[in-house]
Amino acid sequence: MNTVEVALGCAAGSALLAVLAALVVRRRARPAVVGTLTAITGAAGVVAGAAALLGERFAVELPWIVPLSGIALTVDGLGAAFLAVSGAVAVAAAIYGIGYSHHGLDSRGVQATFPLFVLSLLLVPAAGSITTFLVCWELMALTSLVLVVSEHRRRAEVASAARWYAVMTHLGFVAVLIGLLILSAPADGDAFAAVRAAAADLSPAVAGTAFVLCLAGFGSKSGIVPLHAWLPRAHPEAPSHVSALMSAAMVNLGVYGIVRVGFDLLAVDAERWWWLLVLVLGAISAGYGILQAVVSTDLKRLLAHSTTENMGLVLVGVGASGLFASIGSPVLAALALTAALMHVVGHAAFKTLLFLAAGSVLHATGTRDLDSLGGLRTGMPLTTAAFGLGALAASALPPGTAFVSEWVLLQSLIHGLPAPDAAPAAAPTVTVVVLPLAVAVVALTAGLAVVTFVKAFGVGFLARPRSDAAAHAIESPATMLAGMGLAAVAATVLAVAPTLVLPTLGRVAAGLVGSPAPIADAVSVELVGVTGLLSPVLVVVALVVAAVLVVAIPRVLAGRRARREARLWDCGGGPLSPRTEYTATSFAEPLQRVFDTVLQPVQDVDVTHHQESRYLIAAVEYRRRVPDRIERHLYEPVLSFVTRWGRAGRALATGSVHRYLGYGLCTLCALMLLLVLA
Amino acid sequence: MSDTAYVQLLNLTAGAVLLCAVLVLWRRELAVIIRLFAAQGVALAALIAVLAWHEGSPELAVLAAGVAVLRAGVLPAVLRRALGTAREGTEPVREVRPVVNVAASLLAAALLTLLAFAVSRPIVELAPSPATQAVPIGMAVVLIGFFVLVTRRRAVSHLVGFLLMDNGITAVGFLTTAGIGLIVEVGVALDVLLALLVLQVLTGRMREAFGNTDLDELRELHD
Amino acid sequence: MTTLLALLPVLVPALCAVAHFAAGHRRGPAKAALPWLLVGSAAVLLGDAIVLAALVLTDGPVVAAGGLLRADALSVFMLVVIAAVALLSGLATPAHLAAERAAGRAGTRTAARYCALVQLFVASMAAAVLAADLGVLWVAVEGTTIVTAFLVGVHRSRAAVEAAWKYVVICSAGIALALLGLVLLHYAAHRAGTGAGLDWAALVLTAPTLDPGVTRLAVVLLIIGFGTKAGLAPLHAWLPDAHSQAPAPVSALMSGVLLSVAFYAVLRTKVIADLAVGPEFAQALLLASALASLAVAASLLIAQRDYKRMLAYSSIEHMGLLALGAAIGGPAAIAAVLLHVLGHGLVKSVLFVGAGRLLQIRGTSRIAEVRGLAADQPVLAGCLGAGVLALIGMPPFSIFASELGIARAGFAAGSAPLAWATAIALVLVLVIAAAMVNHTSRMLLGEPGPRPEPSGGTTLTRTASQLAASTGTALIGGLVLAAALGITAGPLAGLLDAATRTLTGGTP
Amino acid sequence: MTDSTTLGLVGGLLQAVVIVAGAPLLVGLMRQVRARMEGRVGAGIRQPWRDLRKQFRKEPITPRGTSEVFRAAPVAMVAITLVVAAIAPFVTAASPLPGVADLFVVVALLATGTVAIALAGIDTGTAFGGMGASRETTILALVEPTALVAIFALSVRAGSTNLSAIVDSTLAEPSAVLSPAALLAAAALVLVIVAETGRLPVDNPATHLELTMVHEAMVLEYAGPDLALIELGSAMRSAVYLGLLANLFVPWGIATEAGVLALLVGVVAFVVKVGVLGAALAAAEVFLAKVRLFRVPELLAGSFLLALLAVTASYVLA
Repeated sequence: MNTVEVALGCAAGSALLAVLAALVVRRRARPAVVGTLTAITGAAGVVAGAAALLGERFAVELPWIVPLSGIALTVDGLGAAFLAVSGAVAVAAAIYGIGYSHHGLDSRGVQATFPLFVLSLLLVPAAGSITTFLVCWELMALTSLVLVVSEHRRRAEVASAARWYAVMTHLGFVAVLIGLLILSAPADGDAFAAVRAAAADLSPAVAGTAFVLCLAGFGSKSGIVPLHAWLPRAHPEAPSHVSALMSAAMVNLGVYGIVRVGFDLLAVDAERWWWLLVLVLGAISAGYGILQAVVSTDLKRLLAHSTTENMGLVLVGVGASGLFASIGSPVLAALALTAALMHVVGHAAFKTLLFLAAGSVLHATGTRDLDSLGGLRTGMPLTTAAFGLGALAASALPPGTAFVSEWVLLQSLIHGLPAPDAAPAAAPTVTVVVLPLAVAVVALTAGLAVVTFVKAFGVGFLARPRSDAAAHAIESPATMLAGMGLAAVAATVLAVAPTLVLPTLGRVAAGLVGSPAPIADAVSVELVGVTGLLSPVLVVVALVVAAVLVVAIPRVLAGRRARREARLWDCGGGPLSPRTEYTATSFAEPLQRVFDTVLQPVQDVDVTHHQESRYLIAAVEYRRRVPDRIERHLYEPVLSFVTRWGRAGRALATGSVHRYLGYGLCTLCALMLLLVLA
Repeated sequence: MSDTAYVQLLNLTAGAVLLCAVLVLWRRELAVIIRLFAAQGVALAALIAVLAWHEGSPELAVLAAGVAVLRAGVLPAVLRRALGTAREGTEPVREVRPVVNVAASLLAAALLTLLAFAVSRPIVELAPSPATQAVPIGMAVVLIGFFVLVTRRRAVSHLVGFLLMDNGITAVGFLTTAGIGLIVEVGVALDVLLALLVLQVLTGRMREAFGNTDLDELRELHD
Repeated sequence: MTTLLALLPVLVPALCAVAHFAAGHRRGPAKAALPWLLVGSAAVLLGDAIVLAALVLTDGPVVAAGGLLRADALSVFMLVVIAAVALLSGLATPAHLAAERAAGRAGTRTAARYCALVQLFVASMAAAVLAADLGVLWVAVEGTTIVTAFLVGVHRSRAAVEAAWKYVVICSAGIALALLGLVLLHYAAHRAGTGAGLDWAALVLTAPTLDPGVTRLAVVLLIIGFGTKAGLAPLHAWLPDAHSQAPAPVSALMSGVLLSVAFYAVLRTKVIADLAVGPEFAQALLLASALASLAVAASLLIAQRDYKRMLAYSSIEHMGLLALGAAIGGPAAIAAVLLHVLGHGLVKSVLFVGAGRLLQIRGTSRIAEVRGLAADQPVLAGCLGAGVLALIGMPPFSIFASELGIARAGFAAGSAPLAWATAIALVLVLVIAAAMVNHTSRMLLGEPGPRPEPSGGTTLTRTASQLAASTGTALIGGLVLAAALGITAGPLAGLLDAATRTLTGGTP
Repeated sequence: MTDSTTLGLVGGLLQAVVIVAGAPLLVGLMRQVRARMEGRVGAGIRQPWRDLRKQFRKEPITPRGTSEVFRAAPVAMVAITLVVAAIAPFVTAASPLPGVADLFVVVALLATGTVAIALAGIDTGTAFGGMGASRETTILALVEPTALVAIFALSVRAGSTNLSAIVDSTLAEPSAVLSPAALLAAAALVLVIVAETGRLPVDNPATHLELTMVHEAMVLEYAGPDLALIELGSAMRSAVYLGLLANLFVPWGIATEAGVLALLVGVVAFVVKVGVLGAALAAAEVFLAKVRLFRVPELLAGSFLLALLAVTASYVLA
């Protein structure tokens, strides 16, 4: 009996215990008991994942569960990475949930579903057969759907978000289902091993169809454009700890699916166009997601858009990796895949932190609208610090979490072009065009992410409060802070000492593409096979030393004088009211104008004139909306087609018994005619 | 009896069965339609009697008598009862405006008969005999019965259409093999009778609820 | 002993029906307990089915009543389905009748007649699945039409009469085609000279000797005919009307098992057809019918306005899936089909019972007029929500496992047309799922609006709007069973396996 | 301790001192050049230092309602720039911290400094602070693609983004400086630097009209030692950027081995190069007007195109 087995057993056991507890424990104590047990589930998941990453393997078959097919669990390196990430997110979210759930989320149903959601998140990457995978996948969709609707009485948008989510997730499921079934059709049984063995004989067209279908399905789970529409709806409407789980753990599993199918089930030297497709979709998602985030003023929606962006970046890595693998540079392929995996890990840490902090704000102020927040630092210093740390991590600036993974990604991309003196045939033309553009997209994304998070943190937490609710906000309970604290620690550790996980992830990636490990086991991030060295620890140390010097030297030279507070410069007009502050909308306005053609915002300016004179203005009202263009051009035609279909369909059932019988007679005659002719 | 007489009688009765079905399409008065149906019952009974005579089977003869009682006596009586209550009302006793007009109906009947003949080829070929050669007629009656169901708007014509189908099936049954087992036969007959009674009760309820028995009124349940 | 066991499923409900009729004409304290007789007879049926299952699994098929009845694994499996759904429907009946009486829509006499008809309905379904002879099967299936006609039209309202009329006419016309098919099949068997008659066990053994030409025609007629009763396109249109107008427990029985019993006949036909004319023929017919049914269900569910009709169209969808599974054939698909029958039976009956309860509470079956149910009636709303999720194939409910099984078999069959058909079916199922989720979420979620006055003018008291314990048991029990079945088939696995073998293994 | 580590440590220290001491003089030089070309006498190149000394001695004042972010931002900005000053190859080719001397890291660190000031601008809660922050970050976001793709172009030849490696490869192959790729990349980087250091035509460092301000609008509320740090930081940023530009393309004179003479030559060469570049920039500014904020993207799009061409050229034309 190995560690993975014990830990997974523990996870399942404590999750089921949590479900039981949710049903029997009285309301007051329920969140604490369920939260603790769920945190144990998550921790067990982390242990299982870590043990498997360190080399333990685990496989079990339970043929008596799920009739007709049975269940098979297998934990390998790739699965273990995602298992550990999901578990870690679950720990933070579960602890946070203890405090957050007293906020009307302590009903039996919600509390019982939460541990199941966590368990399904852990089991998806542990699935060892197609049926198991699909069962866990749907269980994950179902439980998250139930959690999304848990606040349906509070806001009308919840029901609509849930509908979007349910339909899109089912769409994704059907795509994945068909894709995986095509893959497994020639296989003997549905275990991944059998599918892998049989996939080699698939014709390119069939394999391509299967891959594209899987890509669509998994991509929709990851919020990849154009199947992203549900994500900015459902993630914000879920309770915040669930948002964290969805945005930091669930979306990852889409990536897991793509990697599993593309690198594992199908041969590694898969065709180039798939990976180009993955890369392009990733790049589009990254750019489009962050543009939407820049102009969002809803804090949680902004974070959801940022999830799309980050998953896009991950897919850029995955796509680049496949591209490198297909042109025969496994070292770069492993590097790019490592970057993608690292970004998944880092994103999980900071997105958990950000969503939990946003939930804390929502809990304290009752609003997610950045335009009416601000000045939270006074009332909620710890939440502010947590969000600030998350924002730094998310904006890909050193010394932040995302910087490390983006650095590795950029390194793999820029090394994709061979040195000029190499043979020109070494790189196909497509990479010469694609790689610089990919770098540019990653860069633009990073830049816009900076704006987004400066806006979210600066406007949301700094300056002066823009509403009474924000002015009177008080810090959240200890459990919520503890949850945030865990995520903050994770984000910090990943930022400062990424080599705790990077070489391991590198080995996982290397195993998938068949290359030596791309990252050396060292304190610094040292690339193997290509030149590249980054030492986040030294960056931090250098910055601290420099900061000490900058503070100390002037004091030594110029002497120390007491700090005094003074009025802001108000142009002599008296104390400034919050109405003169810059809002999130106005902050993003320049970028919105720059990207006018992409975003196509809808703006209305209503000018009310004085009654006496048309030359005097009483009020100016400015409204701006940034509708999702892709939604308008892709979803609306589909929706209107379905609506027309539904309306036309009614003609089938007019109520006329003659018509109904006529269907039968016509069919009978047609079949008889066919019989006669055949 | 000589073989020619047998064949002629068989063809005659079978032809009468088909003729009655076609005439049902032609005529509009409901009372006449019911009478035609009764006539078809007689023709059917005669057909079975001819078969019984030819095979010298008393069992078949009893069945012929049963068919005569049921299809020429009981069922028309039930139909007449369904119609009878209508007479007291103000509703028309004619098939005023069928879904497909009479001329087109007759044309359709011709086509359906052709189709029946074409589709019955394997049946005839399996065991060519005077009896099986008349099977297409039974098939045609089934199709015409179905056609009546599809195109006639009055409840009573609907019932007749259903019973025409049943007559056709009975004809096919007797022409192909000598019965399909007594229990099943009785069960089938009972089922048909009960279905008809149910429909007759429903006709009454329809008259209560809608004021007439025009099936076009039944358009409330739709999407 | 075995004869008695095989006869019990028909006899017990029939005798109970007599008891109901008798009691309906007398006055006395026994009245209140009358509806519980339904539960009792269903329980007996279930127990009998379990004993029969043990017997059949060890000793092979049981023949009784002079060869008229014959119980093999498939029959017993169907018997289990009938009993389970009858039990759920029976549990919901007392509260349903009480509410109807309270609303003045039913008297004691009606209630007794209602119970008696339901018992006869169950008896004829049991007879249908136990019949050894296709003719008897036909008689029993047509018998269900006659018995349920009055149940559909029990309210005597315009809508009820309309639904009943359409139900009887369309089903009778369809089933008449099946009779013609039987006649032709009998003719073919007769000409083959094996003396098989219509005994399907014998027919299966001698099927290769049947004349292909005649058998083809017969199979077309049988599939259209029994397909009518199973709610398969093209003669499906009676179903939404009848199921939406029938009282809730009857709808549960009709949707949950009656359709499957008719489909059972299709399955039996297919075995013979496959042996006589090759598997492609029935496959093509069933495939076309399956896709047509799914397309019809999808088209009418998208803009559906009535929740009972929504459930009815969903039944058409599931019958389409069964037809798809049957068309694919092979042990994997057939096992999935049988599991689907049971899972769908349980879930759909739960939903119809729930919908009936909803209709009694809110007085309307329009989707647009029901809002915020989860806030008012958490248990009912939870059951409806979970039921719809189960219906669209979410785990842990067994429909997920069976749909997955059908889809897997469809792709694994290795024929491109089947794979395409399965893919198209999955897309249609997706559209249907989207539509159902859309409609249901509108009813369940959000704040309840200002309560509209029930259209019937009857305002329900507080107690009347509470869920009766027995109904609650039926709702939750059915869902728990469906979920348990989706997690593990447990003791049913052996029966399922044996039943699959009767349909695919050749030797019945 | 290896030779290159010694060189790196000594050089790094020297660079930091040179840049801290020299940056205000560079600003003074640029102002002086401008003044002379505009026909004014000018305040002399030591004037910025005199201003700094005066401000450092003043009482620190914080506006009411601001948070720690406001107080920490100047320190953070100067510290970051100091780190870059120490690790990038200005005087010596070796770096004290090779794990930091990566071009991506340097660019990102400098952006972090900008972000710190932008947050401080928002933190004041005034309209001007927010406006400045919004504009500054917008420009930052739009510059990023150009900067990174230009780095890509530079790194193709060296096979690395490590600054020392790039400098070494240029030293090893001097003709590469005149390759089309390098020229295009240099042009792109010039625009990046103009935008990042807030010079004309993107931003006018000498403006007194709040509505046209970008950088200055953010720091309006600073006074005393805080303002001194901000001013010093900005000056150091200019020096660092110009130094990077100089040494990435014209690295000659840089010390490649430890030795007093070599280091001295390195310092002189660096001072001369930066001085010349600064003077040229100031001279060019005389003939430029600030473009409208919404024309800046066009400018940056142009520079992005140059950078992209540089990458393609480095591959296709080399």
